[in-house]
Amino acid sequence: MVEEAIAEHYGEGEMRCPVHLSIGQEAAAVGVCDALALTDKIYSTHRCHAHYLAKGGDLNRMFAEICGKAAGCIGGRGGSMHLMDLEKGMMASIPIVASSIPIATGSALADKRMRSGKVTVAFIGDASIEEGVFHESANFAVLHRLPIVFVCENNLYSVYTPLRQRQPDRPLTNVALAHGMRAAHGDGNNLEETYRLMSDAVAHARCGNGPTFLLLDTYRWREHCGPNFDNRIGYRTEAEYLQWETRCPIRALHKKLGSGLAPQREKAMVEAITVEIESARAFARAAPLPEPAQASQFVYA
Amino acid sequence: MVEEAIAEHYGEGEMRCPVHLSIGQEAAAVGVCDALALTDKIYSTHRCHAHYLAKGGDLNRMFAEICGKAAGCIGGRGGSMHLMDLEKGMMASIPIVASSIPIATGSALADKRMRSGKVTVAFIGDASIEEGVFHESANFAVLHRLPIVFVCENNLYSVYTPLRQRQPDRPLTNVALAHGMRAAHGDGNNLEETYRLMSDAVAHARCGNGPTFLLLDTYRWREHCGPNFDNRIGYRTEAEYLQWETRCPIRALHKKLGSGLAPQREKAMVEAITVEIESARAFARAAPLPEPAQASQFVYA
Amino acid sequence: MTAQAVSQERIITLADAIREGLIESFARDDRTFMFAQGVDDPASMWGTIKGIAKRFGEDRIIEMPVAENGAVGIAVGAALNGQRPVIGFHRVEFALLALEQIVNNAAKSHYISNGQHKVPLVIRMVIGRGWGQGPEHSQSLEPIFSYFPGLKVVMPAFAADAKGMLISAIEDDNPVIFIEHRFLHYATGHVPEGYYKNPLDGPRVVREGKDVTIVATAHAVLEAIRAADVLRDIGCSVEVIDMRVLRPLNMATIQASVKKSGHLITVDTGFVMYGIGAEVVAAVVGQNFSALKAAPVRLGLPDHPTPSSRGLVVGVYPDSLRITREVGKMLGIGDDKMQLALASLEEQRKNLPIDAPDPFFKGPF
Amino acid sequence: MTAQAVSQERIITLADAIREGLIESFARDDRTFMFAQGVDDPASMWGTIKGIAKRFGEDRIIEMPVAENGAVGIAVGAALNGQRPVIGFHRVEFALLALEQIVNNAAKSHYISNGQHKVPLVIRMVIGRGWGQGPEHSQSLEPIFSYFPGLKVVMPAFAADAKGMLISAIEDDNPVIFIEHRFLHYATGHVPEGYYKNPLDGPRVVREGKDVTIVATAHAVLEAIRAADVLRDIGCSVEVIDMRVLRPLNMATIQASVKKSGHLITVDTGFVMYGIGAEVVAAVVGQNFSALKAAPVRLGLPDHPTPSSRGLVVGVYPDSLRITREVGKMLGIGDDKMQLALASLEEQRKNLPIDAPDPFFKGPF
Ligand SMILES: Cc1ncc(C[n+]2csc(CCOP(=O)(O)OP(=O)(O)O)c2C)c(N)n1
Ligand SMILES: Cc1ncc(C[n+]2csc(CCOP(=O)(O)OP(=O)(O)O)c2C)c(N)n1
Ligand SMILES: [Mg+2]
Ligand SMILES: [Mg+2]
Repeated sequence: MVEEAIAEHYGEGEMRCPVHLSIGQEAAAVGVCDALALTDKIYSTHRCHAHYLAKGGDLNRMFAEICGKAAGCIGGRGGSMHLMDLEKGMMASIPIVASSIPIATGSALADKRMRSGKVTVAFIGDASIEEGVFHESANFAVLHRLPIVFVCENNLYSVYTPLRQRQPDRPLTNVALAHGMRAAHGDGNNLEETYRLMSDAVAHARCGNGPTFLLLDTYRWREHCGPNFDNRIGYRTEAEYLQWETRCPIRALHKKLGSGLAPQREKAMVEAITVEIESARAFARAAPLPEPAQASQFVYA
Repeated sequence: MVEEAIAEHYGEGEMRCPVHLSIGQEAAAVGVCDALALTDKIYSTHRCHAHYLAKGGDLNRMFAEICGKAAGCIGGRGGSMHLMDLEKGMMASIPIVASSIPIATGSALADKRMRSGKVTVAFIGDASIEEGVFHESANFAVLHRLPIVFVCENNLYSVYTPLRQRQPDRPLTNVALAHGMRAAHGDGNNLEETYRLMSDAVAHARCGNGPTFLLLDTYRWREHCGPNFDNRIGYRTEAEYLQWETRCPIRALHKKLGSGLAPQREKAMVEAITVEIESARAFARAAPLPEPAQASQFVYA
Repeated sequence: MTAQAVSQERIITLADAIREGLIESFARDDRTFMFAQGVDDPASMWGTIKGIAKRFGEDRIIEMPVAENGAVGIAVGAALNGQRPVIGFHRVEFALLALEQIVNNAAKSHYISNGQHKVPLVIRMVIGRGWGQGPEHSQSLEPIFSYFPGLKVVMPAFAADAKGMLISAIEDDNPVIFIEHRFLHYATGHVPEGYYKNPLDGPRVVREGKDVTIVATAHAVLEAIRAADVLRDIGCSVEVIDMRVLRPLNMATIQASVKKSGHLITVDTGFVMYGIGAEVVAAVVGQNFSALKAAPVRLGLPDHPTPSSRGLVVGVYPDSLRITREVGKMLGIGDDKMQLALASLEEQRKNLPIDAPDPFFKGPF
Repeated sequence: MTAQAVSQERIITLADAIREGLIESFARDDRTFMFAQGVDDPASMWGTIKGIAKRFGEDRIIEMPVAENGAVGIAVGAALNGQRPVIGFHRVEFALLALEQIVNNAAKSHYISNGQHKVPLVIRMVIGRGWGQGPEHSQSLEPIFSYFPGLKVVMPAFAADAKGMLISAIEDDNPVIFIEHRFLHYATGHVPEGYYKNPLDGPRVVREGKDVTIVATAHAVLEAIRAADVLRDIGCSVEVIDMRVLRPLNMATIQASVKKSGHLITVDTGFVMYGIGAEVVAAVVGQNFSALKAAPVRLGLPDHPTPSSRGLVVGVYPDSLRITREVGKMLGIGDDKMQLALASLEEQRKNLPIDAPDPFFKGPF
């Protein structure tokens, strides 16, 4: 709903930065983060909205950041692709594909050294395993049995290029096995399954048994970057899209909750969320832009 | 014998560049190159002497290059780590670990595009699969079914660091399988076995079936860089060394040839080779240094 | 001649000019091919690769996995073996992953092989700014590449140059870093039809003048021209030099201009510090010490990363206003005249967003 | 004070000084650890990491797989999370593989996080020359790193500075690129014992003089000092400034010196073109236009890669002879005097190989 609001209002020109929406991929973010403690850490990519919110990131500061306002989670310096909330363990989002992977690995190394018991998650896309640095990090993480879970959301595309044009046809989990890493594979649109697999991976990591590569199948509904639907442009078929629509993670959850969630209660929740979103939007709209002089701050610590 | 001559005379200070000797790893170089046509191409690393000679590189120009003379295979510009002989398909040696891998991959791509029927070999060490660019290249080579063989000489060490300190304990061939690549594994000190495995890989590549990762077990006898033996310094045990000495590729070959090679003929061969080496050394010693003005040539084509 | 004359009427965007350059090169030499991320992406690199796959076939424009270091190395390998690859990076930042391949294998294979190898390779990189790209998607890293002998570094400001220099770059036997400023893709200009080459021979005077020399790169050239135009109206004659080729650096045009004008302002798209302007200034004072009548001024980015918010980029990018002010200061132009010039610039920019290309730069110039 | 006085007597190599710096930092703060390739390598990075594993344990000096980009990223990640890593690269070329991590994550995490993240990281890199290393093992890439705000770039010339600045670098909350010239590892100097810090505050005068200012980096500082010594003998007073810190760049000392001497020579360990000297010259003429009485001269590497053969490197590296000659030309020193100075230098270098460290540079200075 948050991202639908972004999509709806992007055209107004208040959100002046590239946005990569997670609509369709919500269950992966939520299932993974639900299996974590607040003090656990996550690192994300250009497509970071769902991760930020699932880890408890502040909605007002998110909208403000996307609108380039001083009240943004990083004061408007980064925009949509750089969301973070240190207090919630949303450590960083990095828009260079795979660039966050060694950072997350180093985070796990630090926690191992400090014996903090914390677990780190590197959220990555299917394309990031094409980058060499993924393999460099995986090798290191296994070698040092680091407390980390590499959560790969395979949405079948990198921008508009399908997986089969970028990688040979073999299970993506092979890349983990090649590095001697534990691997698991599940339906990323199934919240419960994701949660279960992730809980196993977290337990494994927390006990000092090392990393897991958790491959989650999912699908991006909107365009790669921007607010619109884009099936008409031809890089994927309408049929493929519709097939994934039937696997909508939210509808699936809804169905499962079934009788558990009284219609009234649901309505109330939706209303509450809508209010929250509208108020965050209003907050961001009303918030002042940062002062130009702030641009030269924080170059050096 | 060539390299023993280098080792013997390195101390004289004529060979003023780092040298990484292949003593102990000869069979891998020879077995691989014997399975290639003259027009096939190889790319090597810092440890390139055996590859250069096995592919038919000129001995005079090799010694001259190591001595920094104008008659060197690249005019003294690179020294020991940059040997090449275009006419023999010894395309380049590159001393940055794994840096030659994508170059070799691109070479295979060019041959595929030109339908030349040529096969490319990337000689790599066990450490180079730690570099991300190996994986990037492997993915691409498989995706495009390139005519290339990645020959990995596993000598158990990177400089003085044993494999187990750098990589998890799992078959190195897994890294190929992870990328959907054909893999083979053999005794790199066994000339015949190497030749046989390599011939299969070359046939596979030449028929358009794509790349092979050929893992060859072998061992470096001398120090990583320089002319001496170095077991005393303690990074590896004398016992390990002695065990590998019993697997000397040359002695093994010798034994196999057994009756085939008459002692007289052998003696004659050794003498001929000795003469050749001495004459190459003399050639290099007598050859003039390049003129300083040549240093500024060939910056731009 | 008639074709040429007619073409002078033809106004297209710099992005389309690049596309035409690619098409001409692809048509003439089938050793030419391209590596791209997003061959089927409808955005098609600002339209620059639109329709190329359809026209020339899939093996002339190869989809590149997201693996930049590998891609450049593979392209270098193909180039060493008789192919003529072109690679495109949507953001210069992605090329940072490939710097080892660029610096060691692309730039030095000709040298190290004692002239036996050649690396006919073009690496397109998009630099620049706008629409909140933020600190990791809007850097201008031309000085990094310009540092390395063996590379050529080309940076067009005009559509016609972009096409003609791209064709030259593709036909060149050296690795050429071809830098495209993001905003310039939308700029328009007269572009001849068909095949033609503009030499990679160095800086060029794009506005003649005698009072001050402004040396600028890419988008900054357009800002300088705009400043020159308003300054001309108040009687100040500005010579604008478009750097075009940062390496190998041919200083002759700049030296001649400074000898005439005695005044020098450099305008970088990247950082001032350790930037292109530093080399230009140092080369001028080193070789023509007494030419300058006043301290040279270097403009460019201040010493911090380029933030996303439109609130934060106010004053970050050197624009025609700043250039105009610096010229005024350097030449001691009176306040009243300056007010005229600046007011006219302000009027032009009024109400325009700071983070999108300025329609003034549509050209043609 | 006594300790300090005693230590003035202690002469050790720069390599040992670095080792002591590491040991002091490791002992004071157990968040400090090092990533190295070859922890057990007896060469131990020119001796700089000798014995550290034994003394502090294996988890304080971690063997790094051969994966530089990953290693830097992992170190940045550890630094963001409260650790204080040091990485060592035996050749600056290996760091090229990690440029994306250095430029985007190390340099910008503090900025992008609006000050929330800090990256206390030291990246040691060895630049330089000698023993036929050749074009891919002997580059000097300090200008590349100096271009990026957010990085600090430190380049010691003296053993005492190497130790004191390394300790400062490790205690600094910013990513510090710590550049070590290969030859300098063998140079010796007075080095205090125990813990001390030398601030990362910028250039420093290492020979006072009034006729000409020479601004040099690392090994070139020693060449400049040597030139200054013979020039003093013929009555010419040379001020030598050791750059020490290339970023953030503090020009105050250099500006003051040039105002006094009116003459400027820069000596880079890297390329002249787009090098450190360009920024120094441009900053001097930009801020103190009338200070210079003659054209500034920039020395450094010529515009081609650094070849391996001792036959090819003749004249490639700027040495004390060349510096002396340039000073003579700039100040118009008479031929007879110059012959004296040059002859004395030639005598010193007679019969020394060109591709190994000069024993003159053993120091102490
Ligand atoms: C190093 C690098 N190369 C290319 C890009 C351009 N790019 C931005 S997002 C993206 C797609 C990545 O795909 P994936 O990892 O599957 O994530 P998804 O967008 O599908 O969530 C690409 C290629 C980039 N940001 N960084
Ligand atoms: C990118 C890079 N990192 C580090 C080095 C330093 N180095 C030179 S040789 C070598 C060992 C490589 O080991 P391996 O690939 O197994 O080859 P071997 O020396 O055993 O033949 C290393 C790490 C280098 N040359 N390049
Ligand atoms: Mg994807
Ligand atoms: Mg090895």
